[in-house]
Amino acid sequence: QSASDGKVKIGILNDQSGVYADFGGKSSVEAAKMAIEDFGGKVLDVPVEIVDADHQNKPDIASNIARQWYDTEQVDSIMELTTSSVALAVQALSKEKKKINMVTGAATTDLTGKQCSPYGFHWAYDTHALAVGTGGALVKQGGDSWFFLTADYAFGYSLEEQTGTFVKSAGGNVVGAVRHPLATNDFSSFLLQAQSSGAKVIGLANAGLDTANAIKQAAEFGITAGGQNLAALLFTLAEVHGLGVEAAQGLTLTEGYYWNLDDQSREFGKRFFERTGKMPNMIHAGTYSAVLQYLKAVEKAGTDETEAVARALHEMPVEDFFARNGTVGANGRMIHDMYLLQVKKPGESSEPWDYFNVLATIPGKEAYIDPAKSGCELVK
Amino acid sequence: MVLSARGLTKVFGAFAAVKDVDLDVHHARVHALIGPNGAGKTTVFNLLTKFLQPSAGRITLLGTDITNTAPDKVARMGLVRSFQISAVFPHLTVLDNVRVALQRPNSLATQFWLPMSSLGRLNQRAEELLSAVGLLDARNTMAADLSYGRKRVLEIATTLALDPKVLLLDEPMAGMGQEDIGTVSGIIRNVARERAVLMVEHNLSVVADICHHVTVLQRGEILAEGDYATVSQDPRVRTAYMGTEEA
Amino acid sequence: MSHTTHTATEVRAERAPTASFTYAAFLLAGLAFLLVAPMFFYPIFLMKLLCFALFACAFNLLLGYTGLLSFGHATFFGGAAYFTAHAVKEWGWTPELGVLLGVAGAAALGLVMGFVAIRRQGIYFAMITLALSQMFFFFCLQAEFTRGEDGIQQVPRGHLFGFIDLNVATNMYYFVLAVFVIGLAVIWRFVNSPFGMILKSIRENEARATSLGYSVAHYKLGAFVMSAALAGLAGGVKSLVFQFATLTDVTWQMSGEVILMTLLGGIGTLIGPIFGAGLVVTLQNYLATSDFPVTIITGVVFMVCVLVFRRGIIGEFYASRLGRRLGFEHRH
Amino acid sequence: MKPLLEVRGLNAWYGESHVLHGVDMTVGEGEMITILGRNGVGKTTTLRTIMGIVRERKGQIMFDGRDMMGVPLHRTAHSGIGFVPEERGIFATLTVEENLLLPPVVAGSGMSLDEIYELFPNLLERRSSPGTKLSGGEQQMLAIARILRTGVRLLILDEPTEGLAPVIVQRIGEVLKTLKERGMTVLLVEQNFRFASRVADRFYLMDHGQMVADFPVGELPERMDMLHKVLGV
Amino acid sequence: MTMIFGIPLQAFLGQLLIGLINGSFYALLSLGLAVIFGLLRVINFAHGAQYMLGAFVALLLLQYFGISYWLALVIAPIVVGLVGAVIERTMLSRLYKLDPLYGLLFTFGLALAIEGTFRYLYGAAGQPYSVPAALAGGTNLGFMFLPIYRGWVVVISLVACIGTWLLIEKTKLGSYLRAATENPVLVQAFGVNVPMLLTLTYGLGAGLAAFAGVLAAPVYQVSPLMGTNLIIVVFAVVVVGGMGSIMGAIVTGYMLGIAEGLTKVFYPEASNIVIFVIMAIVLLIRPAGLFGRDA
Ligand SMILES: Nc1ncnc2c1ncn2[C@@H]1O[C@H](COP(=O)(O)OP(=O)(O)OP(=O)(O)O)[C@@H](O)[C@H]1O
Ligand SMILES: Nc1ncnc2c1ncn2[C@@H]1O[C@H](COP(=O)(O)OP(=O)(O)OP(=O)(O)O)[C@@H](O)[C@H]1O
Ligand SMILES: [Mg+2]
Ligand SMILES: [Mg+2]
Repeated sequence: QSASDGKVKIGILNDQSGVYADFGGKSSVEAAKMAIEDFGGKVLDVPVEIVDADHQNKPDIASNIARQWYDTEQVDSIMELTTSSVALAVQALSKEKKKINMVTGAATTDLTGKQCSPYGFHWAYDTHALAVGTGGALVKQGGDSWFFLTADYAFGYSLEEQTGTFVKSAGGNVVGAVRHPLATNDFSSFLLQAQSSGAKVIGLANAGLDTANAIKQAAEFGITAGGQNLAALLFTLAEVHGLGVEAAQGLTLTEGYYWNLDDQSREFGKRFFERTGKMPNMIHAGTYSAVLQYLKAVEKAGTDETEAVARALHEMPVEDFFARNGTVGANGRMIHDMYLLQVKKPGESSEPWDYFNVLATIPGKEAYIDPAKSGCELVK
Repeated sequence: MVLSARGLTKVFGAFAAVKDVDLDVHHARVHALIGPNGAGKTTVFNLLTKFLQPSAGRITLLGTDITNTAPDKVARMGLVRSFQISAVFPHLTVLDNVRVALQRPNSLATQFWLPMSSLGRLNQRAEELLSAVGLLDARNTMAADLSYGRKRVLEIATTLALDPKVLLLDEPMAGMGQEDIGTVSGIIRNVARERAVLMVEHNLSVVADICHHVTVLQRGEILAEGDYATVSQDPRVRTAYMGTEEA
Repeated sequence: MSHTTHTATEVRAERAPTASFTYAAFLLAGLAFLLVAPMFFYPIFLMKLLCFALFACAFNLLLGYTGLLSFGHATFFGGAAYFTAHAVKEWGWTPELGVLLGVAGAAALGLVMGFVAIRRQGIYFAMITLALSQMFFFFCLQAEFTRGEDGIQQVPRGHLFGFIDLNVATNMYYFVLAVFVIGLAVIWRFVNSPFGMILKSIRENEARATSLGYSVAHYKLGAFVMSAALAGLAGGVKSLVFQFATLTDVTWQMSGEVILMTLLGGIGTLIGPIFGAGLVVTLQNYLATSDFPVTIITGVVFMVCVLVFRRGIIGEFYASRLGRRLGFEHRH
Repeated sequence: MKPLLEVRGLNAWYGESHVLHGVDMTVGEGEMITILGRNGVGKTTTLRTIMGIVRERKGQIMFDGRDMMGVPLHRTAHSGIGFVPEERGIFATLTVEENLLLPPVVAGSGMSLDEIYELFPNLLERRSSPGTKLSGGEQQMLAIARILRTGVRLLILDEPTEGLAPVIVQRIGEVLKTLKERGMTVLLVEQNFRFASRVADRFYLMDHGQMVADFPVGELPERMDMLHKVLGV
Repeated sequence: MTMIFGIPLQAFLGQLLIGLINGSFYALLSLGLAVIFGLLRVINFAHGAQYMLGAFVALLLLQYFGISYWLALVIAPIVVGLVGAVIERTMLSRLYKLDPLYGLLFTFGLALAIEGTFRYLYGAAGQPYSVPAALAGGTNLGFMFLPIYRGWVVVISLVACIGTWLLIEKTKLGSYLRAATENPVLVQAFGVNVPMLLTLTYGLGAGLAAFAGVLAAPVYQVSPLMGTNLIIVVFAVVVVGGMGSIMGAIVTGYMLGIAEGLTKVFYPEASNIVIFVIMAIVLLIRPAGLFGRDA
């Protein structure tokens, strides 16, 4: 009953210098450290160590580092894995090496679908959950006609398509869509098209700077003032902070966590803020949760041996400030509640980083794909 | 007659640099093109070698119409020029400069699978050419390190390497010392035994010395034609070009 | 158009006659080292290094020997990776056929890009290749078969010629090594051939080469396609090594990286880019786990190289006293 | 005569190649000096070194009593030296007139634009066309003309007659004489011996990066033998 | 309703106007690039970074010193221009005697270093900068709602472009600059302080980029990445215009902005590559670019 090599070692592999550095980045490493500290710094009487690396959004660098970690540095599991090409590559490698990986930074449902792994877990969110959250739930709030601004690549299409499905199944309709190239600076043409469509909701099926610029320019062109709502399909607290409430007000989005939700989440948020100077988003909190759950699983399994820990992870419920009523499907998907959030008006915000009103809670069962239908071959 | 032009005209914008020039260059003769600065001599060269496309007129090389042929093709047909401003390959050795020119006629240019040593069989010919122009001692010098005059000599050697049927030389003696002028005159006279040479030259003693036929150009038009003795007595040529200087 | 600026692109006299022996000795030592290297180093890391080294050498073929700075070589590297990965994964081709397809695809891309780009020289050329490769990037981003930002994942390595199992790390390594050595040999021959000589002369004085009857555009295009094909060779093999092909390899940042590798190693030297690639790859790996942001370091290395270290590692070595005593010659 | 330019023990290098090996010469105020020498002996280099373009140099250069060794290149002209380079240096992106007006006027004694156009009518005709669209000879005229405007006291010319039609060569000879009458000092390098002998007051003969002889124009007949040996004239 | 190519005339006019607005940025940026290239033979890869710097300087001026947009519009270009001048004097100037490719590589490194540093310090997401009060809001033009600020961008960038063009083509300073491009040593031998001129030029180019950056700050998110991809498009604009030509850069900037704007309506997926496609076509037909001088 012990760890194989006298220690349990966790690797945080994410983007620390590139476009997704705000999304998780170095702060996620801090979140992981907090999880280890909260757990007591030791598991099975051996110390828990952490290593981290910046994969620079390059799958080959990520794959190289992961390999070295597994082969020569006795790393037992790798967490976060921002961006889907990296996550898929490292998950494939982990599968081959029989090691555990827990993804909190990538969105693709393939991780727990066609390319699932018995040792791979997908923690914080995925495109499906975002689509259900923003698409389905918003229709119930009255936003029943939609126009999409979609980034012109696979990620954008799948967000648009999935969201569209939920919009329709909730009784709404999609009046149109326009595809814009990745890394577009100027959205005014597209926004004018969206405006003239008369849709109640303009869905932004894009990410990062594209979303931020679209929102900013929508305000400039008086689109939100004209009564249309913006819904960002992948946008987190960190980006809202970057954009400022002035420009972002009224925007709706879905996250798996919001720090100002209740006492539990506030407590973590405050602690995280003290260490990093910013409030956590769902990626930070998700990484915390993943690390914590992993340690719990090691403890339960009584070993850090992969098969046993993976079994424990699959069996154990997840219950922390991040995941309420969390369960893990046979495909590795951690199913937990999501929140439909709306950005407050500048006057409403009572303290720094107090940006969201919670419009609705989406139960995990609705938010995530039923593992049985995920297309993952591990699910019988 | 190997090269001939009829009604050759070149207009730059509103300015006609060459106007309706007829020119016949014959085998085994040195033909000089002279004229005041800006008369259009270099432009005629550019037209003949197809570095410029004529605005009007036709050019025939060895019986083939080349009015619309690309410059490298023209060169392959045997019409080769030198430049007024010296043109060598500065960071190749003198020997390599000549060998590059030898490669094409010897069909050793596109073989990317052969070793460099396959060029060795060009050495003998290259060295012959170099010694003919007195550059053999500099065979391993980088062309960039040659003085101006020796660069011009090298350029002539490279040009000869192509064994051209027609040789166009733009002021081959410019910037050359007296002794080199003698050498180069000798070379030109020699090569002209088997080919046609058309040259632009301001050094009248050279023209008088080696040219069989002279065409005088002025303001883009032919002013006079004939052998040197005739042309140099033409009063119009004297005022427009030669001044009072004795040849 | 006849004045050529030469410093960047000058072909270094790679070896003086006296250096032949030293040079051969170095090459043999290097080869021997690579043969036993997997015993001491991480094989995947070595393979990655070899792929990038070949890529850099292919790039250098163009820059160092024709004076054309392509800012779009990622297109060939990353494009070939996609082609190979797709052929092997979706069509079940054997690895060698997959790689050949990658090479052919890269050559075809090279033909198209080259056709447009060689109409201009110098920096224009660089900018045009950059723009065209950006077009290819967007194509890859949007095309169905590349799977967008997921990339083509879990590419099977398969069996070389149907019977050598490339899933065995050593087999894979020696396969990559063989490809690398062949690629290098091709470059060496290409550069030191009658064709290479004409390339040099074109770079030195284009108008003069034309007047000697060489159709400059064809020669340049030939070199461009050759360089693209070899870059494709590197990219195709890389996709087998890592078993995926992603967008990273077609971004313009990748084109920038290969320039850095070449610059760092020594433009116009045959083996310089190998060292440059080794250094960059190692550095990226190392910086991944340090606290320094990689882009800043890369940027600064670039600046320092250009300012004080232009000849690159190998170039500086050739020019150093030791290098000269060993018989290497270096003009600057 | 008061020396305007004095050069003592001038050495110059291009990288590692040592080209000038102790050049000594003196140019008196108002004199017209011609440097003769075969190709590659360092004539151009001498001029460029005096001008301050070649900066790897040792020795002494005094101009008008002032030490020029420490003067930065862009101040040389302001001390009163004008330079017409061998390769002419006409600017392609500038029109003929812009080329003419380019060098800053350093003293009031220069020629006016009208005088210059009178001297070189070709330039007047093509004044608004781009500089390098001129023929070779026209470019040479332009290169000389533009320095005449600036009012320098010492004019340094590198093979000014190269590539010029005989009429123009004559005209340049006349121009130089006119300039001399106005008190201009001229230092020139020439291959065209006939031309040189017509304009120069004094000759320097150069070989292997040194001045090997110097003699006034009057001694020319008796020196012909030596010149023949050194120059092949 | 009048239709043009299947879309309402009004929408068409709106898109045309928007294209013009984007064209203003292209024109300003390609102008700066053309100035630097034309005179220093340096492809300023750091141009995008300098544009970003302009926006950031404006932002930081506001955050730390409470300096308004209007002052920032003057100060930021000066600051960035000075930084550019220092970089030119201390580093870039050593590269002139070498192949121009080195200048490109150097500025490429510079761009990486600057962008990397800002990403490190301020994150990738960027920060907001609001439209100055005097230019807030918009007017309804009948066919579209035009934010006043965008109108301002068009006007002021036109002014800046024309001013720069006049400076370079019509003044003595300009002729020094152009001559120095070709043969700096000779111009120096004529008595012009060329190194100083070049430093000024680079400063001017960088300042122009920064000026565009400040103009962009209220429109786009102020982010370290804002110039990264833009610069490649601007390169293409400059190639289409013809590298030597300053006027070419300006006119092409506006033209391609409009072309891109219209593509966004007819075939939005292609809007990011339309400029590259135009570039390829132009090169095939006119290798020197639309306004290029050399053939
Ligand atoms: N590309 C061009 N565009 C406009 N004008 C040109 C062009 N090329 C030459 N010219 C003009 O055409 C005329 C003839 O020039 P060319 O170079 O042919 O003269 P040339 O007879 O060779 O003179 P030189 O003996 O001085 O070399 C000149 O007045 C020149 O300015
Ligand atoms: N930039 C340079 N780099 C290296 N060597 C040079 C350079 N320029 C000239 N040289 C060498 O210096 C020597 C003197 O050259 P210079 O140009 O001064 O000769 P010159 O007397 O003017 O000859 P010419 O009559 O041919 O113009 C020559 O041997 C030449 O090869
Ligand atoms: Mg001429
Ligand atoms: Mg000389």
